[in-house]
Amino acid sequence: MLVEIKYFGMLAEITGCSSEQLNVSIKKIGEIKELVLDKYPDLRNKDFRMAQNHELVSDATMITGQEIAILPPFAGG
Amino acid sequence: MLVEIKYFGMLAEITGCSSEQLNVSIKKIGEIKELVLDKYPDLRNKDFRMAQNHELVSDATMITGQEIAILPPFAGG
Amino acid sequence: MKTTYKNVFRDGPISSSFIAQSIAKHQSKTRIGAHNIFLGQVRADMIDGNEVVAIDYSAYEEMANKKFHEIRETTFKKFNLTCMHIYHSLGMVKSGEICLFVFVSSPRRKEVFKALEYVVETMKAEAPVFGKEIFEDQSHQWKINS
Amino acid sequence: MKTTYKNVFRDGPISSSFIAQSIAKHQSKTRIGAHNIFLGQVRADMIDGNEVVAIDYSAYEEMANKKFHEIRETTFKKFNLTCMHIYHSLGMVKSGEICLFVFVSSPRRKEVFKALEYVVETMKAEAPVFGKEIFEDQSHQWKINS
Repeated sequence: MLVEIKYFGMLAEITGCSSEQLNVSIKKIGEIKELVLDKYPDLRNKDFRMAQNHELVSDATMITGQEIAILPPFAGG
Repeated sequence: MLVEIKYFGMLAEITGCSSEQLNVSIKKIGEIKELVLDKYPDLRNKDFRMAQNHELVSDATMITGQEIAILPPFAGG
Repeated sequence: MKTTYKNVFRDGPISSSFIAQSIAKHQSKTRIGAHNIFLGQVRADMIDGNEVVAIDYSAYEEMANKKFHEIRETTFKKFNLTCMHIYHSLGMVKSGEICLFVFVSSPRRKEVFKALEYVVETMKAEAPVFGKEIFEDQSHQWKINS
Repeated sequence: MKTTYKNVFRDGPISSSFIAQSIAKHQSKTRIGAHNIFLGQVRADMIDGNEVVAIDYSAYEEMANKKFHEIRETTFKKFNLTCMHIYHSLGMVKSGEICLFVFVSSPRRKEVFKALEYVVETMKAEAPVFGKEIFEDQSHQWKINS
């Protein structure tokens, strides 16, 4: 399955990209997280949350093929 | 002692005056209140508070000769 | 000796451009992180089928300005504020127009929420300001704060 | 199918004249008795002797607009409001300039105090907005809401 991953704020600074497509055969968000951490080891000591289809999700959430985002701490206002 | 009495809002409407000077030989605010109620009986069923020198006072407060005000309910804002 | 306090009263409604100017003036105060503004607007209340078209405000001005001064002093003691401004209308303010403008600023947002509510509630309870509600048929009644 | 939500974002700082226009527009809504406005202003914080001169805001816009929409719906359910508006800056906002404008209006004042604090706190916790604090020496650090 082809999934689009978006990176924001300080995380995009670390990955050096704001969006990429990954072809994955995995099923859960937690597996995407591991994949991303393997690709960008500098993310390991960063605080982040993950969203799928514009909603926060947990490691146990199933991948649906909709947009996934890796989000650093919020700082609005 | 000559004291100035001020009336505001709906009370000034009832008394027909916003300020008057009374020559009194009495000692307490409560006595001023009785005097005013005798002069303007229509004030009897109105809700009001009294101030002397720009501070709310009670019937027991001594008259100092400073400005006295008869104040209807506040309605700022 | 008579002490003179800052005059919070303005003749007629408070305009949105006056509010804008007041906000703009704070842009040089770069320790501020949060502003909170309360605006009182005259409501076209319907009372026994008669609509309020304006409120004619009057006040015991010397006492009110003294009270506003005291509220200001207490508020600065209770809360960590950088700035605080209060303006209240006198005279005619039509429905839809603004009669009260309270503006507090602080480095931190938690402070402004608490401070603003404190100022507005205390001011309503303690400032001798009176409002004559004028109806469309030119009759009137005296407003009482709830 | 993709739902499109109202866009709360504005490029650059929010001007005091924009705020004034927003206030003025509410004068025709004569059931309103109270407005409450929160403004977030960029603070010139001093961090290790280096002063913040601006914040460069970015956001996960689709998700943020969806969150703002949900906050709006929840707020209208929880509080008796007539109107509610939220605007947030994107891009560079210098210290002293305004980056957040939240505006709630109601017939009654008690409602606006509770509603405004709810909106601001919820928005800070739930909207994916990111801020890069730019220092005078052009270095930067990423802001985290406290």
